[in-house]
Parts: sequence; structure tokens; C-alpha cells
Amino acid sequence: MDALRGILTRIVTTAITLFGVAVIVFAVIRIAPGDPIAMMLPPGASDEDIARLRALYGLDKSIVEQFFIWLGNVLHGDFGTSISIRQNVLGIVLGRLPATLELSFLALIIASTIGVGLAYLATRYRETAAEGTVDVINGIALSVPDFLWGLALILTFGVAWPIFEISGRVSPTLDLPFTSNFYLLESLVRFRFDITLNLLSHMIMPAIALALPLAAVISQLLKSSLKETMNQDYVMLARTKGFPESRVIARDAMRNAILPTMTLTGVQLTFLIGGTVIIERLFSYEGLGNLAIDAVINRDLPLIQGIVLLFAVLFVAINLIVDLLYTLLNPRLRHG
Amino acid sequence: MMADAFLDIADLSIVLRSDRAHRLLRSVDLHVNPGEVRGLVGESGAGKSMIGKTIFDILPRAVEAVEGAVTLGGTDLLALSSNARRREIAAAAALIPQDPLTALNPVRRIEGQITDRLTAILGFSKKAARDRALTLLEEVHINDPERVLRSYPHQLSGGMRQRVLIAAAFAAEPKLIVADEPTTALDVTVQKQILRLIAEMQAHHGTALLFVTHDLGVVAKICQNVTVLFGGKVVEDTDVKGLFAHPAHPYTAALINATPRYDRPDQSLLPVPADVIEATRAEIAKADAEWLSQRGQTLKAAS
Amino acid sequence: MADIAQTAPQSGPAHRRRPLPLRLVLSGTWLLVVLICAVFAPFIAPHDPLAQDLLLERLPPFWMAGSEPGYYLGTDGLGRDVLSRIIYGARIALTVAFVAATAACVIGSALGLIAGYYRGFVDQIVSRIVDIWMSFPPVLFAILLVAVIGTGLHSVILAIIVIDWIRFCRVVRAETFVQVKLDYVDSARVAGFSRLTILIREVFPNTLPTIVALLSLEMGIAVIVEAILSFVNLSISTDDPTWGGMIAEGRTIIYFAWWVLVFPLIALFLTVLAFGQFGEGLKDRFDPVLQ
Amino acid sequence: MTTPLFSVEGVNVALPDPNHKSLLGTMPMVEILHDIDLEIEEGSVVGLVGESGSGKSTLGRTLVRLLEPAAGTIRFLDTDISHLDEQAMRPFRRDLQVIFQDPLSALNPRHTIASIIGRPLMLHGLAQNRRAARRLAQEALERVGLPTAFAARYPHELSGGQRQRVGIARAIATQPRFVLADEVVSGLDVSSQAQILTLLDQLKTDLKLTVVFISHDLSVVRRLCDRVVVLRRGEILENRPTAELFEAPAHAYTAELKAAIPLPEVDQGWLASQ
Repeated sequence: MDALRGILTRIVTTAITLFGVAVIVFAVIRIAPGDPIAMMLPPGASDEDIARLRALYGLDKSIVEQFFIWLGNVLHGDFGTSISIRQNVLGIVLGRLPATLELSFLALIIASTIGVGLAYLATRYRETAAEGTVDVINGIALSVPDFLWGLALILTFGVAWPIFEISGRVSPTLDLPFTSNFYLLESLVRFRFDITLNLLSHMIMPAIALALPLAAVISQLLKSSLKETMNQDYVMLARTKGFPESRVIARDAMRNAILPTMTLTGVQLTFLIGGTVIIERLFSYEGLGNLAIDAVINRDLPLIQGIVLLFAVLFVAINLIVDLLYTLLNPRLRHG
Repeated sequence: MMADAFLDIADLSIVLRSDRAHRLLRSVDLHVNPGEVRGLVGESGAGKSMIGKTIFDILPRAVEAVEGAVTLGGTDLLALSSNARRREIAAAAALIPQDPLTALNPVRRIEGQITDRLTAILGFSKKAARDRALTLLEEVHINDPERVLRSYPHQLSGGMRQRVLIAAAFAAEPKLIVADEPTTALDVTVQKQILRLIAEMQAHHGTALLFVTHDLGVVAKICQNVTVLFGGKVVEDTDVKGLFAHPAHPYTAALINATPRYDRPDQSLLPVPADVIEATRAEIAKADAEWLSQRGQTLKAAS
Repeated sequence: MADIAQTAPQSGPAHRRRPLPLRLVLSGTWLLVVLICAVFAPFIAPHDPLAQDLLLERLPPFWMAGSEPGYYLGTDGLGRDVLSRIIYGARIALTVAFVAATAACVIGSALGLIAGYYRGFVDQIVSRIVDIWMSFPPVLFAILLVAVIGTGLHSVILAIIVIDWIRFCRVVRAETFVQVKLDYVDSARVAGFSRLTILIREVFPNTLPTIVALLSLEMGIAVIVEAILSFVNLSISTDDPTWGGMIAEGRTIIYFAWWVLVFPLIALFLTVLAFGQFGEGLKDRFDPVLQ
Repeated sequence: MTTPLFSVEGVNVALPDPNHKSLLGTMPMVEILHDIDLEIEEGSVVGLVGESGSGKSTLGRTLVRLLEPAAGTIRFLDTDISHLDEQAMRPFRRDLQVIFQDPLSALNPRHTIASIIGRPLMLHGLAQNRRAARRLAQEALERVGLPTAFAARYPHELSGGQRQRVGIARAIATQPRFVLADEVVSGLDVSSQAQILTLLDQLKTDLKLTVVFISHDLSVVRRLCDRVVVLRRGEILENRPTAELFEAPAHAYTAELKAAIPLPEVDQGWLASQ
């Protein structure tokens, strides 16, 4: 009963959020100065051409009507046609999405590994120089955003010691035998590890740049959560049972500490994905974010709309999944 | 008598690592004989929990035992390596913690929390450990032990959880149980049931019990002997009858008079006289001065 | 009468002076340097930041072969002095930092306090708006806004305010939730203070350390957002010296003149780091209970 | 017959249930107090006793209108204060004071002791300016046995017992008619407990206070209170003069509560007794 009510309210708020997103996207685009039609037309188009196009895009109707026409189309998966690429927006956007998802996923794995590792070290060797070092690392990684890490990485491992690739998703000379745009995944499934390595060599720096701030967030949250947990009576009791400290942390403290960390990581993961916009630009990585900036620069309104909406849906979905996971992993909530 | 004490803490001093002249425990002697129930009494800051933490080798890193010996069943604990010490302690002693609401891990089922020490350290098979857990839960008067073993802590009431913790403490048949204010967080009616249960289990298993509390009423009901702490120093070590009949130290006497009792409203809850506090503090200061003058050089050399 | 209570636990004087933490000193010093550069740029900068000289293009920094005296950190692809451009760039960076962060802070914190304290309907509305805002990637949102309202300093500042007030709102709202549960709020109600008085006089001061730390951090973020917008050519005009613009140019000629990228990057890096550390340092400093 | 200071009739109080959190929206309400009738005579000290979950604190907080009753009336002298809003309550606030259980949480860490005690005095016109408020705050500190120099300090600079004294000083500074003492000694050591109780005893006589004293400990109540009200699961079981209640508890639960208290004297049979 309560669980059902919780899920219902969650669905309602999600719907409200998505509707709000749609309104904002629509509004921002419509207040754009300059006539969108004028941008679509070649110079010297006649007034009749303009009027025809206006009618075609529904721009001659009232703003509210326009919104609902637009919303109806969007809900049917019709995001319109890109002005600059002249293809179906949904097709373009979905084609680019895998690149961004793979990059984000790689970054998430790196961030979790570093974050959990650092938090564990700081807890295992608390009140020693190790904990202080972790604090300093966290402090630096937290205040410096991904954009700067990206630049610093390009300089060090791209220019000074050219170990990794600094631009693109995969070397253009490689022949890709793939049927989907999930290159990394497909190269693994098809045992084409040469391509995997090439992909990773392109992805590793942008992924680390994206991961560092999140790693610091995870490390800091988990560390303070662990600190609290380590002072709980059940951890003290576990110590009196004769278990070594490492097992006490792993078995008794970690599971409890990770739950609150996870809820906050959900929001942070959306920040990470948001970060791909500029990081993809920086590394000329052919993902959604890079496409988005091109779209803005080209004033390609349908494409911008499509990308922003896709990001919004993705973010809302992530938050929903994190909430569900939290409920599943927490016995207190699972058993009502 | 001291020779056959099961727990023998002798001349234990604990200092802050940051200020090694500052003692938190001041040359404490404490003995618990096999099968004895001893109360350890003091107000907050008296150092009672510090003693418990020393026994289980879980002192915070900010403090350090600088001298004295802790002997458990004839083994000198401070001479062992850290991991060996923990195993030794775990086999010989167990803790009943203060707050049943926080002493069980919320994300683990009860079964593992009773049996983990048996399977992981004492080499029980999973089946044997489970059988043992069932027996223990029956001993602490839990009606449907099977269900309780499968439960998570939040599915049990506070009194139930304290019973589970008591059962877990007796799991490995320890020779010594340290009960750290096990009833402070409970309502009085539940407190009485739990005290009765602890006494029953103690008698049944013949375990030595060190009962840490601030409540002289509880001491009177459950302990045979008692050690009173003030400011990290033992001010009284006597049997419980003697404690109430003729307390040797003025602070103990004042503490008894400060304890509320409904049958004598006008002769209880009397504030501890300032001169008693002053005198006791002076005593401690004097002992500290002597201690420092003897060990000042070594302390400096060490830090 | 007996009184143990009269002896305080710590015998030290009521207001102990703690030594300034190292990170507060270091970050504060750097921010001061940047501030001085920004204010006195015309007196400090050795050259006109806009002066192009194609004869002097891509000069390396002073210690390398081929450098020209007076051009300490070299010149860019149009022969403009890198050091002078960094010094002038501090002006735009700090202007954006102070104006945008302060405005976002005031709006966000006020809404956060109100939502966290009054709960109910107000909180529902604020929470929904926060949810909606959180569904946009902030950088894309900023780029989009600036593209829509036009480039220029005002647009950049406006975009940062519109996007980042949410940061303050979320944190302050959560902190207010925590504070409102404490008994001192009930104490104030018992004393008869109005809800508004309690919010302003009792709750708000307790959220200040959090707000101040966040404000400082936000200043660093604002500097970065400006740099990112410059990087994608959407901030100020391309001639004006901005760190982001320099980095964008440096990125394209990275293999020929690394210094065009490296020096503004260092300035940006240190400034952002300093803002973050300064805020954290202040927070600790402001906390009355922390020792 | 004089009018009682408080008369409570048929009061029900419901609070949101913290065990059933929904992700947003309203939490389901649980009834904490059912149909409470209670009269409190001016000048009396009434103990509210019960175990956790009995609703004793909820009743106390409802009396001083930190909570609003769902049904029933609360009269303070001749006024029905059950549903007065914040502004309408203000004139009564001076007379209805509270000493909270946890003084660290109840004293705002950002304000000095002088400000904590003094500002309510200015609000209620008892002091015209800061200076006068400060003087009165110092007087209140003296009354509770603290040095006047503490006025310049912050709460975290004091010990637990001292903070609780500041809590008392704040409560009496407005010269209230009524003080609610909510578990004021349960966080303290036995020796501080005795001091705080002695102080309260003395203040109630000196200032002719009416006190409601909430405690889970019958022994403590015995010392201080004229009457004792025993609560269980949101209902009043007994409400009788203290001596009478202790001599012959009318309700089995009261007898059980009393029998469960371990007196500081050796008694072999106590553990086994029911």
C-alpha cells in the first residue's frame, strides 16, 4: 500500500518534471531572437516561401497551440528534421547516443573504482598520513572541474608524453566491422581486441577527466559515511569478535556506508553525463555532447530540442533507477 | 585470589598520544575471577568504557596504553601481535553492547550476526553454528528462533534485539562477558527482564561477568563485587554489601546519596558535596604528580 | 553549595585563537594576487593585450631560445603578449565570478531557506523547479542560453545565475531541514518569536558556513563556465582577453606553441582550486563548535 | 474554587508517522494521545511519567502549543489556546516556558548566552534595550548558580550541566507562571542530576512556579512532584498525589513500573520478583 503510493507519487512527479522540461525547452527556443524560418531559407527567398514554411512548421498558430502541436509530435517520436544535417533528428540523436553512453559508463567505472578505493584506504589507515593524503586529493579533485582535467591530461599524456590519442573516438584508418554504434561493446563481443585497445586509447583521457570529480565526490561521501559507520556499535561488536580490521570494514561497515553514498551518486552521475558536452568537444569525440554544441552554433533548433530532451529523459531515468536500487538494497525498505 | 583471576588488569595507565603526560586511566587494577560478577561503576568521563575498550583491544588511535598488563586467562595480551591478540580475546571474551538498536548490523540477517564468530574463527560448520544459534535463542526465551534467525534487525523489538545480542555474546562459550551499560537504553520494565536474563545466563554458563554501569541500583541487584572509578582512578574496590553498608571512599558515599530512590525522597538525590570532589581531585593530582616525577623522563624520551 | 558544574570542561580562555590553516593562507594569497591583477591590470601588464604584431607571433617564453625580452610568457598566434592577456583576463574572470556567484547565491539560498523552513506547498513548487533544472546538463544549458540571448558579458552572467541558483537552493534547503529539527528552533517558538524572525535570526546563521563555502566554490565554477563559453566561442568578443578564449586558441596550435595553452590554463586551474579551498577553509573557520 | 492554570479536555494529538516515509507528499498520521483530560493547579508540580512511546513529551509540547491538538480543548486560565495561531499565542509565550532535554540542541550555537536569554525579554517588553536585557540575563544566570561572566560565552564553551543551567535560566528569565521541564536530567550524570533537581526545587518555591516535569524515572518524580500522572500508550492511567501513588498504586502498570526500579540496596529476591 505504502510502497504503491510511493511509486505512484514518483511517477506523477516524474511526469511533472518531464512536462516542465518540455515547456522550458520550447520556451528557450522560441524566445531565441531572429526568425527561425529566416535561418532555414536561402537568401532571397520570397514572402510566399516564408509563409509556406511557417505553416509547415505551425509557426502561424498561437504559442500555446504551437506548444501542444510540438509536444504531440515529440510524444510520437517525431522530433522534426535537422536543419544543418537535413536528416531525421531522432535518428541522428540515437546514432550518437551510444558513443556518449560508452564514455560515461567507462568514466563511471573509473570513478567508482578510484572513489571506493580511496575511501577504503582512508578508513583502513585512518588518523594516519594516508587519510590526510586522501583528503587533499579529494579537495583538489572536487574543486577542479572536468574541463580543466581534460586540458591537463591533453597536455601531459597527449603532448608532453604522447601515450594516448587526444582527438576522435577511433582512428579513422581502422576498418570497423560493426552493426551498431556501441563500438566498445561490440569490439569486446566480437573479440576484436585490437579495436578495443584503439577505442580505449581514445576514450581513456576524456573518461578520466569526467571521472575525477565524481571519484572525489564518491570518495568523500563514502569516507564520511564509513567514518560514521565505523563508530557504530555493530562495528565495534564485530571487532570484539576477533575479525581483522579489513574484514570488519568490508563485511560490516561497507554495505551500510555504500547505501547513502549511492543515492547521492545518482545525481552526481547526471553531472558526469552533463560534463560529456564540453569534454567531447575538447577531445573532438563524436558523441551527443559534441553534436549539441555544433547544433547550438549552427542554430539547428530541432536538433537542439532533440538532444536536450534526450538528456533530460536520460537524467530522469537515472534518478529513478538509483531510487529503485536503493529500495532494493535496503532491507529496511524492502520489508516495509 | 589475584593469581587465579581470569581477567587481570594491573597498573594500567592510558594516555593521550598528543599529550603523554595526560592520563585517562590512572594505574588501574581490576580483577575478575572465574564465575564472578563484578560491577564497574563511574560517571561519564570516569574511564569505564576505556577499560572495556582496552580489554577488547579496540582503543581509539588517539590514546595509548603506556604501562600495565592485561592478562586474560593467563595470557598477557599486550605481548601478542595485533591479529593474534584479537583472536585470543575473541575466543575468551565477549561483549554485550549498550544500545540494542545500533549494535546489530541493519543490512545483515540475525543468523550471520550470531554465528559469524563460530564459523569464521572457531571453525564450526555452518550447520553446527546454526544449531548452536537455535539453542542459544531458546535459552534467552525467544519463542520462534527459526524466524528470528531469518529476520533483519529492524523487524525485531528493542527487547528482542537485546536478547539476540545476549545470545550472540554467549555463542562461543566465553569465560568472560563484558556488559557495557546493557540496559541504559531500555525502559525500566524491559531493563528488569534483561537483567534477569543476563543473571540467568551467567549462572547457567558459569561465565565471569564484568558489568559496566553508572547505576548503583543495578549494581546492587546483579553484582557480587564492585569497582568504583573517578577520573580514571579506582577509588573503591569492595563487595557489594560492603559498598552500601560502609563505603570506604567519601566519593562513593556521596554517589550513593546522590542516587534517586523513591522510598526515601528526602535522603536521596543529594548533590555531591564540593569538598568531596575537591578532595578526590587533589588525590588524583597528587598521584599524577608522583607518577610524572617517576616516569617523566621515560615519557619524554618516548615522545 | 556544592557545584561541580562551575568548573568548565576546557579551562582555556573563552575565545581561543586558532592558527590560520595553511590552505586558507595559500588560496587566499593566490586570490589576492588575481584580484590585484584584475584591478590594476593597466599598470601591471607589460603590453597592450590587444596589440597584434605579426612579426612577433608565437614567441616562446623567456627561458627558451628565440624569446624576445619583455615578452615573458611568449606571444600567441597573432603576436599578442600572453602575460598581458592573462592579467587582463583576470578582470573578466573575477567580474563574472563575483557578480554571477553572488546573485545565484542570494536567489538560491533565499529559496532554499524558505522551502526548507516553510515546507508544504512552497517546498513542493521549489522542489519541482529544482527537479526540472536538474534534468538539463548545465553546460549545455549555459551554451544554449547564451546562444539564445546573445553573447556578451551580461549574457554570460545571466546564464550562470539562471542555471546555478539551483546549486544553492538544493544544499541550503537540505541544511535547513536538518537545522529546523533542532530544539533551538522550538526554543525560539516558545520565546514567542515569529516564524520569519526565527528563520532569519536563528536558522539562517547556522546555514551560513555552508552558504559561504558554496559561494566560494561557485565563484570558481563561474570562472570555469565563462572559460568554457569562451572556449566554444560564445562568451565575449573573440578579441577580448579571456582565459577560456586563450585556451581555445592554444588548443588549436598546441603542437606549435604550447605556452599559449599552458599559462592561461595554469591561471585558471589555480584560481578555481583556490576558490574551492578558500571556501572549505572558511567553512571550518566559521564553525563555532569545531575546534 | 480557583480556576486551574491549565485545563485539558478530551485532547487528541496526531503526528506524522516517521516509520512510513513516502517519497513526498503527506505522511500518514498516527494518533499519539487519546482523549486526555487533565487539570493543573497553579503552583503545583506535576510529574508526567511513562515509558518510551507513552506520549508524555507530546502531551507536554501540546500544553505549551508547540503542537496543535487534533481534537479537544486546552485552556490556559480563562483562554482557550487550543488553536491559537503564532501571533495570538505571543502574549502567552512569556508565561509558558520550556526547559528542553538536550541543551546542546536547544541553545543556538551562533548566539551568546546573553543573547539567548536576553532577546526574548526584549520581545516581551521586560527589557527596553540590549543593556537591560543583558543585565537581566546575568541576574538569571546568578539565580541558577552560574557566574555572570558566562553571558559572553557561546553554548559550546560550557559543560553539559552548565548548559542545562543556561536552559533553566532562559526559561525563568521571562518570569513565567508555568515551566515545562522535558526530561531535563535524563542526559546527565547522577551528581549533576541531583544538583539540577535541587535547583529546580528551589526555583519553583522562590518564583512560585507551576511546573510540569516529564520523566521516565519514577524515583526522580517522587522527589520533586506534588502529583504524578502515569501515561501509557497515549492514555492517562493514574493521576494522583505523589505520596498516595507510591504507597498504593491504583493501576497494575504503575505497580509494575515501581517494582522495576532497582533501588541501591542489596536485595537477593528482587531479580526473581515479578
